[in-house]
Amino acid sequence: MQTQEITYREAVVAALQEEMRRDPRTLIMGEDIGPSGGPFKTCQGLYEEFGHARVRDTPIAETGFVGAALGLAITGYRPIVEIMFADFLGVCFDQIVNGIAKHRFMSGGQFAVPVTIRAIGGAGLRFGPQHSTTAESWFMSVPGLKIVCPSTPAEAYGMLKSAIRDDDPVLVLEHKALLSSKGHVPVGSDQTQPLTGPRVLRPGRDATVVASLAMVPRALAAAEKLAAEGIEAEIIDIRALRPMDLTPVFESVRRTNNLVTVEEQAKLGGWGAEVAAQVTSEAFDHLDSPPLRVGLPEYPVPYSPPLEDSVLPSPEAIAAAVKSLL
Amino acid sequence: MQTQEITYREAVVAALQEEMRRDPRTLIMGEDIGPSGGPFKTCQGLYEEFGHARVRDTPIAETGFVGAALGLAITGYRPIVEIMFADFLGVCFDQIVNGIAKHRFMSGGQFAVPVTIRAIGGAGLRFGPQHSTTAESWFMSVPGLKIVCPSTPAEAYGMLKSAIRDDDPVLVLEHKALLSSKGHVPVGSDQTQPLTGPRVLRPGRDATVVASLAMVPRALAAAEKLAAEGIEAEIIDIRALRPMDLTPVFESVRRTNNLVTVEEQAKLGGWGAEVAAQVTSEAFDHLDSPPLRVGLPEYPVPYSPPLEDSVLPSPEAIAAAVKSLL
Amino acid sequence: MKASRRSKAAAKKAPREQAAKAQAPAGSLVGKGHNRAVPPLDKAKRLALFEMMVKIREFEEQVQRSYLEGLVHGTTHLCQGQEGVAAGANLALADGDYVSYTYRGHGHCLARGMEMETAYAELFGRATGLCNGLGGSMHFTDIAKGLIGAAGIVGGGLPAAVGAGLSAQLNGRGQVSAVFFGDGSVNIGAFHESMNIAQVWRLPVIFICENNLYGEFTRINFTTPFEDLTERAKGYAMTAVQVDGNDVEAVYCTTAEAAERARAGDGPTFIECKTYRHRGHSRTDPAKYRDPAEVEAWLARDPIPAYRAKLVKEGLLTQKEAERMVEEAKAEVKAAADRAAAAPWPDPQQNFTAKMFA
Amino acid sequence: MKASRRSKAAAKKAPREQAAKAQAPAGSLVGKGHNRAVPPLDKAKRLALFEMMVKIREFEEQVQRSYLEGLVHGTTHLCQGQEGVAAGANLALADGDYVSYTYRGHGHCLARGMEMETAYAELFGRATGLCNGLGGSMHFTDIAKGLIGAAGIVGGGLPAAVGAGLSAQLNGRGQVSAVFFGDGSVNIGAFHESMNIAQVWRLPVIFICENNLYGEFTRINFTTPFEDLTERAKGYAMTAVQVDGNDVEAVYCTTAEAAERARAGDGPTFIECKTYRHRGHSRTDPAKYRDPAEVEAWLARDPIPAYRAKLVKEGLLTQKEAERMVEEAKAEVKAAADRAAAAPWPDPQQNFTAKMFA
Ligand SMILES: Cc1ncc(C[n+]2csc(CCOP(=O)(O)OP(=O)(O)O)c2C)c(N)n1
Ligand SMILES: Cc1ncc(C[n+]2csc(CCOP(=O)(O)OP(=O)(O)O)c2C)c(N)n1
Ligand SMILES: [Mg+2]
Ligand SMILES: [Mg+2]
Repeated sequence: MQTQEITYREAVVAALQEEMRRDPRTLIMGEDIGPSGGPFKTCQGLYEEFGHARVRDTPIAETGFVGAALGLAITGYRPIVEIMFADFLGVCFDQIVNGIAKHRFMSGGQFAVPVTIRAIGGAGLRFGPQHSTTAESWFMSVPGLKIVCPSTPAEAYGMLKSAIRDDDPVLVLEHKALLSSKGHVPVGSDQTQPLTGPRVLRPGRDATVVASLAMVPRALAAAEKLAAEGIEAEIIDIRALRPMDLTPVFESVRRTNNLVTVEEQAKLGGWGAEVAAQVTSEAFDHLDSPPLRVGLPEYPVPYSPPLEDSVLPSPEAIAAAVKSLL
Repeated sequence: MQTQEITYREAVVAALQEEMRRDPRTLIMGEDIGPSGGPFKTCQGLYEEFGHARVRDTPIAETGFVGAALGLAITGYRPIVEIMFADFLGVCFDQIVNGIAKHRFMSGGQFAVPVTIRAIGGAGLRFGPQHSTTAESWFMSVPGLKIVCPSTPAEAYGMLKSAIRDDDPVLVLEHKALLSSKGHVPVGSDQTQPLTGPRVLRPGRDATVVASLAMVPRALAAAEKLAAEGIEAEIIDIRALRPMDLTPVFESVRRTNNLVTVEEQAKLGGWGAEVAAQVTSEAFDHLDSPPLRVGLPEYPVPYSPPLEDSVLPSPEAIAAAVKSLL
Repeated sequence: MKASRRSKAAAKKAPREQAAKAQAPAGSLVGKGHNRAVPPLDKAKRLALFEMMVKIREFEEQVQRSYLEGLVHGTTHLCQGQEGVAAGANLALADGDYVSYTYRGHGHCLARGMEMETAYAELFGRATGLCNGLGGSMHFTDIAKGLIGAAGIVGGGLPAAVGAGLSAQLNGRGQVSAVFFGDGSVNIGAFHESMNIAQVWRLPVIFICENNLYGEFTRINFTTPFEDLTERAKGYAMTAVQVDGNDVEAVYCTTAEAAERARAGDGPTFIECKTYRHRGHSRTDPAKYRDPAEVEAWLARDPIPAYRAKLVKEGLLTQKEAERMVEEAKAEVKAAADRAAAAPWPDPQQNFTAKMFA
Repeated sequence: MKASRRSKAAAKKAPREQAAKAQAPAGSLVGKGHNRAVPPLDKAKRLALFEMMVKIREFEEQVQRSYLEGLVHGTTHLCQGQEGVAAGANLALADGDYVSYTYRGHGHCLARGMEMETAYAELFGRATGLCNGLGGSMHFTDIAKGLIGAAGIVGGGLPAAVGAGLSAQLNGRGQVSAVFFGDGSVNIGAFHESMNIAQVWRLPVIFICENNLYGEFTRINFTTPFEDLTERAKGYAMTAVQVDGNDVEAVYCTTAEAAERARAGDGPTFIECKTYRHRGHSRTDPAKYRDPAEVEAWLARDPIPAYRAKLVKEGLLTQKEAERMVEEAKAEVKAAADRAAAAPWPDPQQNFTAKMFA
């Protein structure tokens, strides 16, 4: 297939542009996404092509415009909203959880709710405690939502396209530290990526490492280090948090007999617990040792560089975790 | 010790009244909690005793008055807020997560944040999809918050007193289906209950069942049924979700070799996953079978009685889950 | 830089600039009563208004009875006393318009044509219910009739109503989005963000505030700086009109006028309907917190007898006909409730995934 | 029933009734300029105002330089051009008052006495930083000086400011809670709920809105129905005053008057300060979205040269003295930044639990 090497940011823009060309019922709303193309430039050029009618700068009112997306969706449109920093999902939590995620069910299934919520989260850029969350677990226990977390330009492109085409609400958690990362993307194609299921990125026989978002490249780097020591870690990108189909992880652990999860948030209440619990029930007899979870400490992401660096799991720390199981 | 048999509701009122008498810096804010004593009568008589200055009916503005609690707390008061239905925690999620839980840390620890947030949640009363959540997992991944979930009048009394005396933010998740349940409470005493750690309510050798809130009495009922069949289930009330000290659960599982968790929310992303994961790492070699999680299905709590009843784990279902492990 | 934007977006004659226009708000109509410009109602329509109020009243009374019979579960929020708003406003709306409301929305749905039997079936939690028993009293939704949904969260439905308004504006077919909510809802963030967005984008949204003076058990003066909520609309430079919510024709005319403006592209309107709920906030509330004198004064202003007297006085209705309408309504709600009570319970084994995902 | 409540709460002469009073709002002072009633400033205070603006300006310029040197990390939101608001308003506040602000809060903290070295150390992420390097540019907090915190979430700090206001009211010691925020913040729910609560409870809160015409890259006319934000205050019946934010004395007088009212128990005030930020929204923003003519016009209204000219004209300051103040400020910020740059990094192994829990 035809691919181009572009950045994660460009992949997001391409997916938005292509899907907005494909379906006139789509439109996007968010703060400073119009003529300015978005604070993270993830909407570059959309306003020029589609105009204000379909690319809307909103007031600073996440509750208002995210809730508006619900009204648009049940009356025939396919709205996309951009949440500038995933931290701000807290401001519109009610609209997402009590509104968007439940409205179809409460009505007895009278309509579809094709809303795509994009939120750019994550640490590593020195944005401090209120601008660095991935918000991966905030909505983990909310039935009705689909949650995906692309770690590469190709996933960002393919999963965003799928999310926009999907008839149900999808929360797409992007990561600001990945925006400039490059990768091969089938731009201009119809090649979408599934909204569920993890992906094995690197095969290995000794241990299974499941990671998300910016922890994926770190896990891959850890695998490199381990390989140098003759340890083969299988690296799996979890990709989707809700619903969570872990079949490939079960298969992997049945082979490697060891599991390590790596997430960019506190472990307590994180998705790593869910993966560990499910793997334990599905591959109980294959586990040589209990699953090991790697995550952030029990405090917010600090601003100071050495402190922020210290809370983010390093390739070394991930490698050490893997070795501690063997 | 001197105890009285009172309801969970009366226990909440007693704890509030006693702590407000004890410390003049305490005050409570919420909707209709003044002369009306609260929609669930959990503030009965407080307005008459303490007046508007310390018992405040607020506008319908959870973001405003929950955020105001932060301002009060860091300037010398010890505010308590009542969230009428735990579902409404979604409206003030940002204030709790980005404000109350982080403010001390972001300041470098310059002050204490003695805020107590009481939220009345849970299903079983036919309140339908937007008024039946326990919200147990919404804040599970938020460092800085302490989260407790009392299941008896004594716990409601003792843990609320501890929460109010605690110098850090505490989220107290109460359950509306338990409000009229009765139990012996050391009213008028200084007997508080710890804000962490589970409690073994019924000893048993065959399996460990960990439950919360309204699932606790159901688990106890299940134990009764099992006992009739000669199966001894150890019933543990998890009591606290954050921080989560599971030592007694580990000890229990090391004896029973089996674990079942029962929570009133979807399993995916629930606290049961955390308990299962931690037990697996701490008591791996003692588990005869993988932990089993019981919870709600992947949709909101429906209004129709037979449907609501069907989604709530029954004593029979809990007993069956235990038996499936033996 | 505005200039450059204009050129850039010229092709689309950027409605963004229209938003900018919002700076100079349409001359505010803040004031009492309605605009005589709206053509007078013919006899049929006026009788229909009366009949609709009666139907809503009887529907709610039956809900109360069914509740006591144990057929209705959980809680309900009835609207006796506020029928004038639901009946009057809905008459001014057209097919294709969008209507949303709150947990106190039975009246709005009935006025919009919701079938009584499916409504009762929903209240009774039956499979044949409007929402298959999944939503209950607080979540009546009937998308086929433009009834896009009820908010159980105060203010929670307003943003969606604004979204429906944007939908209408984009469709360009002259639809409007009307949303009903209470006085207590004007103090929450969702209301604010919705009002501002609707005004800045000049959306065809009609904000209909039913000011019944209470939010649950607390009187408006304890939660809001004024009792005239048109005052709040000033903060958005939104056209605002105050009307006697117990005068069904006044509500109709005011809403019709707002709808005209909205369909003409002149943006949103805030309508404050002064009214009162005869019963407590919800079924468990005896409403002891209200001043008996206040209750008495408002019961004396019951919209139904008032309109009945007016129609009789004008010779459009005889007491006998009025009685018959009431009797028919009583019979209709009774029959609908009886049929609903005989409906089957939903099957807990059904495929709920289909209810969750399209 | 109000009567019954009164009797019930008589013992506490229920301030609840005071809330009710809010219905009849204090005669609104909506209008331009400030009230001459405030006693004129003496020479020392006027020179101090000038000096403070200069310090803030130089502090921010140094932040920019340090940024380019790689000493400041992540992002920063500078306030060059808005010094008049921070300096003027803070002079009207007293020890014991509470002050809160946003990520664009360096100026407010400096005017309140924050030490430059600890501020730079915080920006540089050092252990000696104001918040030990945990918060950074967006979260300056100095509780000892009443600097209760900065909101990184737009509008997010307003409810806490209202809480501090309630704290002040309960203390009964005549304190006030002043909160600074931007024009873009008036469209979010937290602002609305805070304004309403403060007015209904007549809290001693001063809402100081710095209207610099932009929220990030979007001009006010695209997000708000008007450019005069005193219009919004009308929706709360709150006393509102508009003032030239680039006239430091006008800001002082207006704030002093609002503080007087607040301390006297007359409730909150909304102050709109018309101003402009000289730089982009944050360090990565070249601010291309602004009309060059608009920028030019505002640069010509720079509050510092304007006030300097005024003081010189009135013979209170010579050009030479002014120059020296600027030089001293430059030297002070440079020295503070240099010392901060030499400070140690925080220890990743420290006990963070102590930072989290009291
Ligand atoms: C966010 C939120 N807070 C609180 C409630 C509980 N509650 C339900 S109705 C109500 C009063 C609403 O009053 P109003 O808006 O005047 O509507 P009315 O009931 O008078 O029709 C309250 C506080 C809620 N549903 N949502
Ligand atoms: C809830 C929320 N939404 C969006 C943002 C991103 N953001 C940060 S500053 C800002 C603009 C705020 O403008 P204004 O209130 O005028 O303050 P100014 O920056 O002009 O001082 C935005 C949108 C945020 N911090 N919080
Ligand atoms: Mg009301
Ligand atoms: Mg601004």
